[in-house]
Amino acid sequence: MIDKFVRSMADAMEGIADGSTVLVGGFGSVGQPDALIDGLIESGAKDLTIVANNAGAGRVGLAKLLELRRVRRIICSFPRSAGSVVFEELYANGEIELEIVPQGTLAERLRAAGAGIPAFFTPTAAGTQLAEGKETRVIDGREYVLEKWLPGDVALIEAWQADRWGNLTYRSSGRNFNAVMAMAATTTVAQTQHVVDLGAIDPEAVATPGIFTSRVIHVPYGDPEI
Amino acid sequence: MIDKFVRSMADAMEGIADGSTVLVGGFGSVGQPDALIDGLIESGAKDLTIVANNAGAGRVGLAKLLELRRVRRIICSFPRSAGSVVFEELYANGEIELEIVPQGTLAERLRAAGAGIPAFFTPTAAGTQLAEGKETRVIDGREYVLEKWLPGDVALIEAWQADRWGNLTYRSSGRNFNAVMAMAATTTVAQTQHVVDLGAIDPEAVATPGIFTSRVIHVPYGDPEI
Amino acid sequence: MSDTAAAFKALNRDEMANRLAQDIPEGWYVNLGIGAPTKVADFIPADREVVIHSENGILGMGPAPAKDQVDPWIINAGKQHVTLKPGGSYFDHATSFAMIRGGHIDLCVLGAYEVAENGDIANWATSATESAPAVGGAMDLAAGAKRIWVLMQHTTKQGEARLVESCSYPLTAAGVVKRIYTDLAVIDVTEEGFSVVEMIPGLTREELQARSGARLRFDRLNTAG
Amino acid sequence: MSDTAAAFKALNRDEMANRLAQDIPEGWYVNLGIGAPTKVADFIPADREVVIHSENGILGMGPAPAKDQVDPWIINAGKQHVTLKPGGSYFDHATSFAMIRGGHIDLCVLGAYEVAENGDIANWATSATESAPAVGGAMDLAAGAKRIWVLMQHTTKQGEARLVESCSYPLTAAGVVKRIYTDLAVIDVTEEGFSVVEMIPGLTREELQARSGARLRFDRLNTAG
Repeated sequence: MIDKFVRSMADAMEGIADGSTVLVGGFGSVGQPDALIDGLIESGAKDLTIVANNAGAGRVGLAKLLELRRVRRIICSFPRSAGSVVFEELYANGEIELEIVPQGTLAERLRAAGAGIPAFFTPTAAGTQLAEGKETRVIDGREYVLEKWLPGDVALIEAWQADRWGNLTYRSSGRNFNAVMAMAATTTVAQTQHVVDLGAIDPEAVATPGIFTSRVIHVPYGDPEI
Repeated sequence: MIDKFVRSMADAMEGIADGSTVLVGGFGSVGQPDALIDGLIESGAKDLTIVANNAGAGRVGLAKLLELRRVRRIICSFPRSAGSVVFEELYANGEIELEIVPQGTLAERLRAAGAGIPAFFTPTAAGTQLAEGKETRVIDGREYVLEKWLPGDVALIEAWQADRWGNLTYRSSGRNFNAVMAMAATTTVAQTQHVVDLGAIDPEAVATPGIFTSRVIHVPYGDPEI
Repeated sequence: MSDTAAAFKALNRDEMANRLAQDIPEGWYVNLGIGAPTKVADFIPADREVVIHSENGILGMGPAPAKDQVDPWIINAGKQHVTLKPGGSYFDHATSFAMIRGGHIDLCVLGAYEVAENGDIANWATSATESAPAVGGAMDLAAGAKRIWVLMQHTTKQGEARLVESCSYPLTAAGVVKRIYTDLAVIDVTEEGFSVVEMIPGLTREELQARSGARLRFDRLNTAG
Repeated sequence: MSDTAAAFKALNRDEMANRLAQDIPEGWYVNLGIGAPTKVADFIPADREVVIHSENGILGMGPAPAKDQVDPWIINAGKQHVTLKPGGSYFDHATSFAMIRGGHIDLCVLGAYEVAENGDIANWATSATESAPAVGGAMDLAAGAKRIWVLMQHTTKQGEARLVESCSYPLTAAGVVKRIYTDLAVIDVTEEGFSVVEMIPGLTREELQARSGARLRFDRLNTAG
């Protein structure tokens, strides 16, 4: 019987090696897999590349992972936000590498990794400093930038419902990067608010089919902070 | 008030010019927008490029459109199927141009058109005759083929439910190319089995958000042929 | 530049947002940038259906909820709590930016540091060497939406021009801005450069030109209103 | 080549499908090509959960329904009526081929005209100038799945070899086949070429080699079974 549920956080984190590229879902605090991020901290994995829209806030979660010097490089669209104090300190001191990627390009590079597309042309950032050093091409009179896929070794995501095949739903704006990152990693680990029986999710409303999910852990995490 | 419903087939077909590229949804008979294809025939539009997975069967629908010599060129993955007699006659006589595209590349080229990606690299068809004359590139040791987007002037698709904003659902395997083509055309016309009130479709289960839909016509078309 | 006894009263932020909102026709799909542009939603006439898009996977966004009605799962791109209208839908980030980059968004309203007379926009970083710049979805929106309108103060607090011949700040996108709404005027970006279509009452052409860093044309100025 | 008084009995199509099915472990995501490969689903042991994928947007496909239970909306890639298991899901063609091309499908079973000793497969067109060739999803599957197993007769009806040094028919994909199940044997495609791992009872190595168009290795032959 296929059963992707794991019973402990240690099992959820199994095999995350030093040097891994870890995709972390969420947008702001909605859909952010807090328990899995804490699990990653607990696992001790270091020298990580983190891919996330933001670079953490306060001194917990992603910010704590950064503060513990576990992250060598962060790839994100909006590192500087309210409370991103840890990131800003590390960056100012040259203790973390930063790759800024426009939000849509970030999403598309992840989707491309999931879809077996190693590179694509995009109009985003053409003619700007974020295209410097990148291959460009004029197609039908417009300039485009060549962007590469962005595969992860591990994706940490937050779901709303999950069944034992790893079929997932999300809640409202919690789908965001979670559904995209689920496709893009070798190992995708989901924390889910609810566990449901196989067949309980409408086949038309499965947001992430189980083929993209490696492991699921039940974490009744409650609502995002208001 | 936004209301994308049109009341007549003539309104649904308005503005489809000679020489248009028309995307036609469906896979086999499931999700094939038969009423809209008949509407296209009735409209008299000619010199068309048709993009569809198949090239029609029997002498009705797409096959009839071909038989009436309205189609200059067809882009599809599987033209030769049970009953594709009209296509095969025209092709043998040199009366229709054919561009064969692997099914996944076809889907991805359409998605790319919808997503503003003018070109992408794919492993599909590398080293085969379908890659002849195309730009290729070795990325991380593997050969890929550069494929261009495939935008349509018009998409004809079949939905299961629709509301006045043009939000759509599909039924079972009827989603297929319909949801992809809906994104890829300047004008997307849907025939829907059911009309529902705004808000009746679960916001988590909208398969095609209304932003991709231009016009909807209510056609209680029944079930696909068994 | 100082304004002694000015005969005009610049629009405040609400008035600017209101002015822009009047020009959005029914049925448009609209993305409103973080900050001042977000306010535009509050001023779209109630009898006009406009569908608001948010980068983080929402179409059909509604206004902010009452404090005791907050659904913590529904936030906009600025991370403020919002609501979903009937007919709204949720989707993932790749689909959301497919809508943007694929040209399906009729209008995106952005704030800006500078707009150049060729339509270049600079709104994401104030210098090329800035520490930890943050771009978010600005470049995708600027490059992808069918039309970009900018909503910004006509000058900086220090009185420096924001309408310029060529941007001094790092570009967000080249040649994309179609129209600018400021506290002083509505200006189209045309092939011939900036073309003023509307000015606030009491302001003279000379005063507006003096507050602008590139030549303004007035041949399309609407003097009826 | 004629077989007089052969001491072996070649597998029929059901037996071939059954043989292959035994090697699919629980939990794999599997796409079964049109034709003979489709039959593999019928022989997967009942206590083993395997998730079947269909290109037209189905994951978790179940067996054909009883005649009076047909849902006309659920068809497989071969346009036959099928069912959906609990846990199954529907999605669009772009997502379906993202699963394929993105390497998420553990196994794809394809039919073939020819397989070469370097893993090249030819299964979509019988000549380069064929009128109206039809490729369908074959090239995506061949290039994208984690592993390709071929299920085919060992020779053509005319007795010509299908295991060859180099394909004479147009390629579907280069160097992708990992294993071949025929009516006579199970053959791995290795860096050293074809390596026989299993043969039907009564067949000699010489007989199998005689029916093959490239050199077979037997050093990994499982003689226990």
